[in-house]
Amino acid sequence: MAKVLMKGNEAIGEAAIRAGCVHFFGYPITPQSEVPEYLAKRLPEVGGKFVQAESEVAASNMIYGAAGVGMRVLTTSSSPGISLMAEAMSYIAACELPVVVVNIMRGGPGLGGILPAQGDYLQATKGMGHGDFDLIVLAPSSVQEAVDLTIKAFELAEKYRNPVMVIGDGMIGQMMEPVSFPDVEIGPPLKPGDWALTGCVNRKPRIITSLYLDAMDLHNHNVHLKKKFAVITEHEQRHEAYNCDGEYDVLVTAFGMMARMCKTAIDTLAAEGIQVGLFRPISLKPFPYEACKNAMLKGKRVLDVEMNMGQMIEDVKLAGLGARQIDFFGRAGGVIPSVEEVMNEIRACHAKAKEKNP
Amino acid sequence: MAKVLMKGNEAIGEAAIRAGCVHFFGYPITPQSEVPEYLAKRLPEVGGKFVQAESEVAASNMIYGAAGVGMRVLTTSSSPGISLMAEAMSYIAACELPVVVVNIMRGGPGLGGILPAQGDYLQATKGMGHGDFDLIVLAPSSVQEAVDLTIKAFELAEKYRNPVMVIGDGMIGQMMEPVSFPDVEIGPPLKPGDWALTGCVNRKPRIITSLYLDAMDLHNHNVHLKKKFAVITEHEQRHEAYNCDGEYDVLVTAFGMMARMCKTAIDTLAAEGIQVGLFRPISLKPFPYEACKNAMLKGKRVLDVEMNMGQMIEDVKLAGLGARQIDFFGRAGGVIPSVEEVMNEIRACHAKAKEKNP
Amino acid sequence: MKKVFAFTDGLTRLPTHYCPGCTHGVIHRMIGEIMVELGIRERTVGIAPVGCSVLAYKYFNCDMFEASHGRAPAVATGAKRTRPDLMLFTYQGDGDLASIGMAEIIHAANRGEKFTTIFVNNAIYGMTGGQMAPTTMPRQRSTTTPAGRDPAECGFPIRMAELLTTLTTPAFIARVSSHTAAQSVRAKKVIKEAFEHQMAGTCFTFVEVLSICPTNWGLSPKESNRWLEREMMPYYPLGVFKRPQESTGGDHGKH
Amino acid sequence: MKKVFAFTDGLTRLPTHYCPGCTHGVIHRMIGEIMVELGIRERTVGIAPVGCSVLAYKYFNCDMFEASHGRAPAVATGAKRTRPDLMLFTYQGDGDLASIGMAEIIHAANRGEKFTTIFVNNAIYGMTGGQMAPTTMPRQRSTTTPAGRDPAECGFPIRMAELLTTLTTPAFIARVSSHTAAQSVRAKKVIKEAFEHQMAGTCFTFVEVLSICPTNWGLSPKESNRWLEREMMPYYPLGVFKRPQESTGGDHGKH
Amino acid sequence: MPKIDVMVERCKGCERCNEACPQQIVKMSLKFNAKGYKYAVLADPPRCIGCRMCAISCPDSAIEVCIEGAQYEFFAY
Amino acid sequence: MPKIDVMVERCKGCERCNEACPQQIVKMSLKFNAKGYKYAVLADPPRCIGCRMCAISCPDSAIEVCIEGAQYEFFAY
Amino acid sequence: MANTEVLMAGFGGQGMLLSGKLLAYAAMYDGKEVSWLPSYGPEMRGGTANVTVVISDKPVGSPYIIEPSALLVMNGPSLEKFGARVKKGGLIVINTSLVAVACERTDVTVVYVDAGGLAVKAGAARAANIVMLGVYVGYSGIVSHDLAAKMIEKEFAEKAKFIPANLAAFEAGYSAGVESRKGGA
Amino acid sequence: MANTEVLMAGFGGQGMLLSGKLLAYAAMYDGKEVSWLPSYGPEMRGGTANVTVVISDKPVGSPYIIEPSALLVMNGPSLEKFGARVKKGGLIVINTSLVAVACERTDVTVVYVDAGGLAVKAGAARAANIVMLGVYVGYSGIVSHDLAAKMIEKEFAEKAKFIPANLAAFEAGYSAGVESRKGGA
Ligand SMILES: Cc1ncc(C[n+]2csc(CCOP(=O)(O)OP(=O)(O)O)c2C)c(N)n1
Ligand SMILES: Cc1ncc(C[n+]2csc(CCOP(=O)(O)OP(=O)(O)O)c2C)c(N)n1
Ligand code: SF4
Ligand code: SF4
Ligand code: SF4
Ligand code: SF4
Ligand code: SF4
Ligand code: SF4
Ligand SMILES: [Mg+2]
Ligand SMILES: [Mg+2]
Repeated sequence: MAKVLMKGNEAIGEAAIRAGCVHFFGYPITPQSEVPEYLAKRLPEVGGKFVQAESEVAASNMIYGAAGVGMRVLTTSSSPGISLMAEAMSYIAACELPVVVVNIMRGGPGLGGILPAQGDYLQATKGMGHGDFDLIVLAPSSVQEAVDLTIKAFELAEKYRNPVMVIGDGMIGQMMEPVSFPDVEIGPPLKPGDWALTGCVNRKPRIITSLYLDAMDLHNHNVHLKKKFAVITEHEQRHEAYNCDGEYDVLVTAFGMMARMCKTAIDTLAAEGIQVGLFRPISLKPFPYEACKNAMLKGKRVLDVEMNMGQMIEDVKLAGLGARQIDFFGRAGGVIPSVEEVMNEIRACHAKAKEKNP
Repeated sequence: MAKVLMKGNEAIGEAAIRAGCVHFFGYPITPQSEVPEYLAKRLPEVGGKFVQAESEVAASNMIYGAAGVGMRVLTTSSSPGISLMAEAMSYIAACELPVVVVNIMRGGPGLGGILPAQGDYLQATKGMGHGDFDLIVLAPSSVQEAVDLTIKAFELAEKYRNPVMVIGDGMIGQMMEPVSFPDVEIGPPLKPGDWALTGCVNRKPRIITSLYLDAMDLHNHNVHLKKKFAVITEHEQRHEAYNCDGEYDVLVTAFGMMARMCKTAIDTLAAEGIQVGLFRPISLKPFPYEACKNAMLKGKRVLDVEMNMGQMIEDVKLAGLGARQIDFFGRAGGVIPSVEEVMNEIRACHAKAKEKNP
Repeated sequence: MKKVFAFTDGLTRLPTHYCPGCTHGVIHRMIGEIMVELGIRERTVGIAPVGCSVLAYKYFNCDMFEASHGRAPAVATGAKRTRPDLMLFTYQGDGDLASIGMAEIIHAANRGEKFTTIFVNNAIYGMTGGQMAPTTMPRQRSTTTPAGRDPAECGFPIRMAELLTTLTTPAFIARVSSHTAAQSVRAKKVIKEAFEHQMAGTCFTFVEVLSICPTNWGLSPKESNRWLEREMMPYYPLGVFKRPQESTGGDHGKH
Repeated sequence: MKKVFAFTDGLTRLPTHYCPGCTHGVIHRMIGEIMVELGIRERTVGIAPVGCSVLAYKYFNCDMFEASHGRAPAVATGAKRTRPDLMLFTYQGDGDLASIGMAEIIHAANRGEKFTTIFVNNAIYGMTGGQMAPTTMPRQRSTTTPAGRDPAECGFPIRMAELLTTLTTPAFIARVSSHTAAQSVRAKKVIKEAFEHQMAGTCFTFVEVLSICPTNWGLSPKESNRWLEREMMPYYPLGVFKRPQESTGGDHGKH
Repeated sequence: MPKIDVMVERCKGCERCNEACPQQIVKMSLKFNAKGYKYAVLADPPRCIGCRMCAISCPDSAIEVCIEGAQYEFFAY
Repeated sequence: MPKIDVMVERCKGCERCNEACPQQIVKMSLKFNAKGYKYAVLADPPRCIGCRMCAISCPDSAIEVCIEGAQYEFFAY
Repeated sequence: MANTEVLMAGFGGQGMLLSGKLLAYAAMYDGKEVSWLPSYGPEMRGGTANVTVVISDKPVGSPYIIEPSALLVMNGPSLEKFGARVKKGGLIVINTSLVAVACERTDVTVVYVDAGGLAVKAGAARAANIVMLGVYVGYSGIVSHDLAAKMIEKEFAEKAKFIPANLAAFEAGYSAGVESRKGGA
Repeated sequence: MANTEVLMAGFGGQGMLLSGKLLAYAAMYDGKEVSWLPSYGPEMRGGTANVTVVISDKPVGSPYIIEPSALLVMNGPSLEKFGARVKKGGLIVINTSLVAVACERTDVTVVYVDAGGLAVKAGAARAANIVMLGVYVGYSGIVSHDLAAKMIEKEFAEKAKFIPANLAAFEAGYSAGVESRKGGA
C-alpha cells in the first residue's frame, strides 16, 4: 500500500484493524486519546465495536470479557491509566487470554505531566501486577514500527495465549510519519482454541478462571506459565544492533524513541571519528540478554540512555553481569534529551572508556 | 510489656496503634481481613477512625487524603487488592506523603488462591505503579518482627516522607505467636512539616500535587525523589545474616517467612555437618546489595529460596553480578515448601558447590 | 411415575460448597432451570463474581467466566458487545456489585448493555467472613461493625434496584426473594422475564434477589428466613421496578 | 467610592488557564467568595480533580489537594474523617465524578461524609479534548461519538443529582447553573447553603453546577449559553433535590 | 400418588424442605450421611400432595418429585 | 455614581459581561491586551447602575464594581 | 527438648483452632517458644479446619509442619488426610464419636477417646475439642494440668457460665490421657 | 541534502500544525523521509502550539529538534521563546500582523511578512498559516510550488469552497518568499 502520513496513535488504531482486531474498549487519556477517537470513527465502518469504558479498570475487564469469548481485542492508555489495569492484567495473564494493550507513556509519577517519557519500563517488564506472570512487551521506535509491532502483538498474543503490551512514549503517539500498512482490509478473525467461551454446543462447558483453591494446582499452573514464557523467551527476543558491525569503544543501550534519537547522535559522532554501537531491545520482555551481552562485550563501556531515572539499566546490568561498566544518562518527566546532550554524554563515556583501556 | 499470643494480622493492627496510628481505611480480603476486623473494634476505643472503604482503589486514595492533612494512617490488603492501589501509590510517592501499606500476600496471579505466597516481590520493589518512584519495603519473618517493622515503617515513612510497604505472606498474617509491644498506649501524633494541609492560618496556602506541567520541573522533581531514595538506600538497609560467621559453601538467600523456614533446614543440616549460611534481606527495598554480595562471596554457591517462581533472585543476581552461581528453589500459589524439601535442595546445591570447587 | 420436579440439566451434578441452607443454591437452580426452559443453555455464558459464589462456574452447566471482584459487568460488556449472539449473565453478591463494583454496574446499566445481572443481596460479605456490605442493615452486627452498623458512621443500606431504576436508559429491574418456596416461585418468573428481555435484545436486565446467609448472620436457616422477612423485606420491597416499555426519561427518553 | 464587587480574597490573583468564557472561572469565584463570607478560608482544604480544573489548586486561596482521576471523594473522606475540624470541598468534572469516579461519589454520599462536592457538569470531557462524558446529551457530537451520542449504544446521560438523591442517607443535594449572572446569583446561595450544612456537620452536601465548554462544544460563549438552556436545562432541571431534614428513607430513615 | 426422592448425599440437613412442606411431612433422619449431615426423609408418604414446595426450597437440588397418575398443578414453576 | 473597573490583563474577551449587562453598556475594545484579547470596556459610564451583573458573570474575575454614594441593592449576592 | 508439633484437625466449627490456641498459650506461659498456624478449606461452614501448634525451647523455625509428632483428629476425613503423616513414634488421638474407622498404623501410639460422649457427660456437648486437648495434655504432659486448666478459665472469662462444663470436659480428657499413657507405656 | 528542520509556532488554533502537516506531506510525496512532531501547552484554547517538521534523505533520527534550521512564528511569545534557538545561517519568518517587535539576530535570515493582511486579501482571514507556509516554500524551495499547492487542494478536498482562497493565500506567501530570497540572497 502507498504510504500515508499518520499520527502514531491513529496508525496503531489502524494497524489493529488490519490485524483483524475490530473491537476496542478504552478510556481517554493524553497522549493516547487519538487511538479511541480514531477507532470511534473507524470501527463502525468495519463492523466492529467501539466502547468508551467508564474507566481503565472497566476497560481492562472488558477486554478480558471480549478475549474470553474468543474475540480479538485492544485497549490503549497512558501511564496512570495503565496502573489502574494492574489487577485485570494479572487476571488476563493468569487465564492466558490473548489481548493487546498499548501504553503511550507520559511523565510520572502520579499525575505527572502529559509529555513523552519512558517511566513505565519496570512496571511493564517486572511488576505489572500481583503474582508471578509475564507480559510480552514490545517497544517501537517509529510510527511504522508501531504499526508492525501492533500487528505482531496480536500474532504473539494468540500464538502464546499471553497478553502483549506495546509500549511507546508520548512522542510516538503524537508524531506523524509516513507509514504503510499490509494490504489487507481486515485480517482473519481469531481462531480461538478449545479455551474460548463460545457456547457449549455439543461439548462440555468451558471455564475461564484464575482461581485455584488447591495450592498444588495453583503451583502447577504457575509452573506452566513459566514454562510457556521460557518458550517465548527462546523464540521471541527481538533487538536492533546499530553500528555494531565494526569496532566501538562505547555501546549505547536505549529503547523506543530514545534509541532512535541516539542514532542521530551516533551518526554525528561517527563523522567526528568516534564509533559508537547501539543496542536497542525491541522486545523489552523477553529481554534479549544474550544479544545485549555480546554487544556489550565488543565495546569497553556502556552508556544506558533512557527517558526516565534508570529503569532498563537493571536489565542491562543483568545482561552484562559486571562485565562492563555502565554509565547512565536519563531525563524524566517529559524532558526529551537533545541529540547534543546525548552526544556529550557519549563523549564523556568514551573518554572514561579510553582512560581505563588505553 | 508482657507477651501475648496474637495473630500476625491483629498484631500489625495493634502495632500501628502503638506507633500512634489511629486511623485506618481498608477493604476486606483474605488473608488480611483480621486487620480491619481488629481495628474496627480497637480504633473507636482509642479515639481513632475506622472506615471500611468501598474498594482498594478508594482505600488507597483515602490514605492519600488522611496523610495529606497530616495524620498518621494505615491501610492493609492482599495481592489483588494491592494491584488496585497501583495508581494511588504512584500519586502518594510523587507527593511524598508518609503512609504505611501492608500487603499480606496470597497466591497469584489473578484471583489465585488464599494461601500464603510471596509472589508480589517484584511488584513491591520494582513496578508498583507508573513512573519513577520507590517504596521502602520491609519484610518481617515473625509476628514479633511484623510488630517491630510496622512501627519502624511509620518512623521511616515520616522521616523520609515516603510510602512504606510492609510485606508478608499469608502465614504471617494468620499465625499466632507470642509478641510484646512497646510500653506506650498510643504514640505521639505525627508532627507534619510544612507540607501538610492543615488550614492556611497565618500562612500561604499549601498544595499537594503530583502534576508538573513544565517538563523540567517534573524532571527535577524526579531527581529530587531519586536523591532522597539514595539517602534512604545509604541509611536504611536492613538484613539478617544467619550462620554466616563461620565457613560455609552454600549461602541460602530468602526473605520473610521463607527465610525462617530455611533456618530450621540450616540448623538440621548443621547437625549433619553441613554448614550453610542464610542471607535474609529485611528491607527488600533498599535491597542490601553490598551485604548480600559479601555473604555470597564467603560461600561458593547460592541457593535462592522463595514462595514464588523466582523474583528476588533478580536482586540476588544484581548483588552478585555473576560472582557466584545461583540455584533457585521456589513453590508458588500457596504451596509452602517443607523443611525437608529445602534441605534436599540445599544438599543438591552443596554437592554442586563441592564439585566445582573441590 | 412422572418426574414433576427433576434435577435440572442447567446445573452440573457437583455438590456445592455452600453452607447448609444458603439460598445461593436456590438461586443457582432457578437460573439453571431457566436456561433449560428457554433452550439457551448452549449459548449462554455466565460470569461468576468474587464472593461465596466464586465457584459458581463449577455449578452452572454452561460456559463460565470468573471475574475479578466487582467487575463482572465490565467483563459481560466485553463479551456481549463482541458476541451479541450469546446470552450473558452475571451473578454477583452485594459486596461485589454494590461496593467495589458500583461504577461498573451503574455504567453497564446506563449504557443499556444487553445482559442479565442476578444480584444476590444477603446483607453481608459471606466469603470473607461476615464483614459489612453496603446492604447490611442498620444495627446489624458484622465483623467490621462489631457494635452493629451505625448509619451515622456508615450510612444507610443501599437499595440497588431502586438506584438503577432512576437511570433514564430503558431497563428491566426487579427485586425478588429466594428465601421461601412461595417467593422462589415468583422469583423464577421474574428472572425468566429478564432472560426473555435479553433474548429479545431489548435492554439491560437486573434482578436483585434477597438471600440468606445463616453462617454469617449466626442464625439457623429457619431463623434466617424470619430475619430476612422482618429486617430486610420492609427496607428492600419486592417488585418489578422498571420495564423497558416504561421509560423514566420523560420526553428525553424518546430521543 | 465603595467597592461593591471586589476581587475575592478566596482566590489567588493568578490568571487562570481556562478558555475565554469558560464558566469554571465563575464557579471558582463563587466558592472563593463563600469561603471568605463564611470566614472559613483558613480552615478549608479543597480538592482539585483531574480535568480542566486540575489546576484549581493554583486558583483557590486555601490549602489544596490534587486528587487522582475520579477519586476526590475518597481523598476527601480520608481528610475529613481524620480532621473533622477542617472544611473540605471537592471540585469535580463530569468525566471525573460521573464516569471513573462513580463508585467513590456514591459511597461517599452514602456514608454521609461531611464534605461538600461541587460537581461541574459541562456535558463533555474538556481537558482531554472533547470526548463523551456520562452527561453528554443525546445526539451531541464529541470526539468519541463523532456521529453524535447514540443512546442505543451509549445510553442516556446520567443525572447525578437525582441519582444521589435516591440514597437513604441524609444529604443536601441540588443542581444550579453558572451560565448567566441571574443563575449564578441563585447558584451561589445554594452552594453557600451546602457549605453551611457542612459547617454544622449535618451531612454530605452536593451541588451540581451546569457549566459551558465553548471550546469543545465548538460554540461562542454566548451560543454556549443558549445551547445549555435549550439542550441541558430541560434534561437537568435546577433545584434543591434533598435537604438533610427530609429523609427519603421512610421509617428506616430513622433507625 | 406423588412422592419425593431425596438424594441423601446431596442433602446438607438444612431443614428448609421441612419448613416448606405444607403437609409438614418432611423430617430429618436420625442417621448422618457421609458428610455428617442428618438428611431429609419423607416421613408420611401417603400424605404427600406432590406440590414441589420442598424441592423448590432446597438449595442443594437434593429433592426430586414424582407423580403416579394425574398431576394437580398447584402453581406453575 | 456606580462604575466598573476592568482589569485589562485578566480579561479574555469572552463577552459574557457584554451579554449580562442589563444596560448593554459593556463593549469590547478595538485594541488587544498583551494576551491578544479584545477586552471589555464600559462604553457609556453614566448609564451604569452598579448592578454587578457584568462582574458576576465574568469567569476571570476581571471586573470590580464601585459606587459613589448610596448603593441600590438590586439583589443580594 | 526437641520440637513438639501438634496437628489438630476437624470440621470447621468443631473448635480445634481453639484447642490449639489454649495449648499454645499454656506453653507460652510455661516459658516456651510457640507458634500456632491454622489452615482452612474454602467452605465457610462444614469444611475442614486444622491448626499446627509448635512448641520449642528455641525460637520456632518453621510453623508449617508436614510430619507432626502428634495428631488429634475430630473426624474421619482428617484422619484419612493426616494419619499417614505423623512421625514414627508419634501420637494419634482419635475422637471415636465421629471416627468409625481404626488407624492402621503400628509405628505410632493411637489413643481412642469418645470425646463427644465425654463432652456430653461433662455437660457441654460442644466441648469435644476440650476433651481432646485434655487427652493430649494428660498423655504428653507437655504442659501442666493446672496451667492448661487456667487457660480454659481465662478463655471463657467473659462467658463464665461455660467454665465448669469445659473444665469438666478437660478433666475427663485429661484422665483418659493419663490412663492411656500408663496403658500404652 | 542535510536535514531540514522547520519549527512552526503560534497560538493554538492559528493552524501551524496544519501548515506543518502540509509541508511534511509534500516532502513525503517528493520521496523524502519526514517526521511531524507537535507540542501543546496545557490550555485548550489560546495556549501555544508548535510543530517541528524534519525533512531528510535518510530515515529521520530525532524528530525532536532543539535548534531548527528554520522557524516560522505567528505570534510574539513564540518568537521570544524560539527565536534564539535557530541555527546560525538559518531562517526566521515572522508574521508582522501579530508580531510587533523585530528580531535582533544578525546571523540568520529574517523575513517579515504581513501574513494576516495577505490572508485577508486572499479572501480567507484565517489562512495566515497558509501564507506562512507559502513564504517558506517560496524562500526555501524545499518542495515544489505545485506539490505544495496540491497538498492544499487535497487537504480541503471535503470543503472544496475553501480551496481557492487558501490557494490564493499560498500564492501570496509563495511570491513573498521568492521575492525575499532574491532580495536576501
Ligand atoms: C480486589 C479484591 N478485593 C477483595 C477481595 C476479597 N473478597 C472476596 S469475596 C469478598 C466479598 C464478597 O461478598 P459478597 O459480594 O456480598 O458475596 P457473598 O460472599 O456474600 O455471596 C471480598 C471482599 C478480592 N478477592 N479481591
Ligand atoms: C486514570 C486517568 N485516566 C484518564 C485520565 C485523563 N483525563 C484527564 S481529564 C479527563 C476528563 C476530564 O473531564 P471532566 O471531568 O468532565 O472535566 P472537564 O475537563 O470537562 O472540566 C481525563 C479522561 C487521567 N488523567 N487519569
Ligand atoms: S457464608 Fe453465607 S453466603 Fe456464603 S455460603 Fe455460607 S451461608 Fe451462603
Ligand atoms: S476546554 Fe471547556 S471546560 Fe476546559 S477550560 Fe476550555 S471551555 Fe472550559
Ligand atoms: S411435594 Fe409437597 S407435600 Fe410432598 S413432601 Fe414435598 S412439600 Fe411436602
Ligand atoms: S432442603 Fe435440601 S439440603 Fe436442606 S434438608 Fe431438605 S433436602 Fe436436605
Ligand atoms: S454594573 Fe450593571 S450596569 Fe454597570 S456595567 Fe456592570 S452590568 Fe452593566
Ligand atoms: S466577562 Fe470578564 S473576561 Fe469576559 S469579556 Fe467581560 S471582563 Fe473580559
Ligand atoms: Mg453478600
Ligand atoms: Mg466535563
